[in-house]
Amino acid sequence: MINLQFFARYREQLDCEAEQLPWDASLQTLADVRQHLLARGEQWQVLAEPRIMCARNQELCSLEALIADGDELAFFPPVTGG
Amino acid sequence: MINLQFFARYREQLDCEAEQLPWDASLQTLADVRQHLLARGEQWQVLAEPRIMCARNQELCSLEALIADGDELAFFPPVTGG
Amino acid sequence: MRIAVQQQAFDPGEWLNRLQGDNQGTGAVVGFVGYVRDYNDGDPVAGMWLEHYPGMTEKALQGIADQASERWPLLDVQLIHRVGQLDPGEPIVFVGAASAHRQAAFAATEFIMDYLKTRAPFWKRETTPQGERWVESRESDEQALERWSSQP
Amino acid sequence: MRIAVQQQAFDPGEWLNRLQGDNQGTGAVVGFVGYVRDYNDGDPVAGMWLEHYPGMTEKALQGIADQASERWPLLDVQLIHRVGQLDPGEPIVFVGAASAHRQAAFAATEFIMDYLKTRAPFWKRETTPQGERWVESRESDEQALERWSSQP
Repeated sequence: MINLQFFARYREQLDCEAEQLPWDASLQTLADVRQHLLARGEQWQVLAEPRIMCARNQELCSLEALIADGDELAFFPPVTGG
Repeated sequence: MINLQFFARYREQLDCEAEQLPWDASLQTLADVRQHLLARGEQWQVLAEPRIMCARNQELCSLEALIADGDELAFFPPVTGG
Repeated sequence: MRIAVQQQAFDPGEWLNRLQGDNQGTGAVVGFVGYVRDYNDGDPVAGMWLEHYPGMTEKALQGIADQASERWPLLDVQLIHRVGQLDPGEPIVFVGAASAHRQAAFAATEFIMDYLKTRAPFWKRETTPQGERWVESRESDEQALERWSSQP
Repeated sequence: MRIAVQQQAFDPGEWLNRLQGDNQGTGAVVGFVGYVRDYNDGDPVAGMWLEHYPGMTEKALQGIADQASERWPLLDVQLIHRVGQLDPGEPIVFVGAASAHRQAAFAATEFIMDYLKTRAPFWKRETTPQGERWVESRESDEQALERWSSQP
């Protein structure tokens, strides 16, 4: 199982803050997971933004990072704290 | 009349915090005044330090600054505040 | 070192004073305070809501503070960031560093802010006369980060 | 803008908090605090006496703060420096700047400190086990000043 989280503008536009995705060995990287989500249709195209940020197990990573069963993955727009 | 002031280490080593010097048109710059003081003897050689700082009328200036009757001149070691 | 993420208001002056601690080897303390401004991008701002990624936020801030401590001889780091609803004029964030000399304290505080702005999972949504809007990240913040990869 | 030179102790946190004032256009405040350390140049320091040049000191500090205000878009500057007898651990100086964005507040505060260290007429005499000694100026402080002549 993969635990997915979305934050800020993505969370609002997807109307989804978290979901679980069954583990699927064909999803090797965060980019694969993103592609899987984009294939769901129009509403998910917000994740196509080039400046998307992501985290694996609560650490920033690149879209090319490898994932494993049980991971917590998050997608979010560029951060704006401080 | 020229009002002279000395601070910190110079004030202590000269045992002098202020003195008045009669106005003398031959003393054109702070360097001239310094030379005049150095000529007084051994005790005054502290003013020969290359890193000496000086002020004319309470503004930092170079030793080459021109002076005028009534000026307040000050000589002091490099500052160490903050 | 102390790192906090909280909804409650805080007093920046108290956080600044805490940096010296009981350490009389501290010669220099630098503190930064970020406040909610009452306008942004040309529009008046009536309020702000700060979202974050619970769990990751604290780890990210700790990681940034640790990096600063490895890079400069710091005696203390203090960092607090608010989340939730804020009014204009309220402090959002305090970051401070203590050191024997001022260069390290200045550099570390700027470094932490530059990383916080671009790497810590916070998002601002502000209330304007046109409604709610998410604050856009600034290119200048990414640029500010770049200098730390070359500079010692 | 407020500039003070005084014998009495002060509270750095109060001075930091004052920088925002009632100005809700203030987004960033940076404060620097210098403290008396309990050692210097390898010797324990039991106390410090700060001499200054009354009259010139205030003008010099005002001039430095004015220069900073011309160079960066500042909303406020606050500066206080103590003179007379101080104990280890006591604050000597507070310098702070307020601005809409953080870069100006950081740069202005560093600029003011660099100039204060090398251009304002203060002299430190410290008490060590070997007796009283005047603190020597540091070459690194002169070097810190140089960057402001090239950089914007």
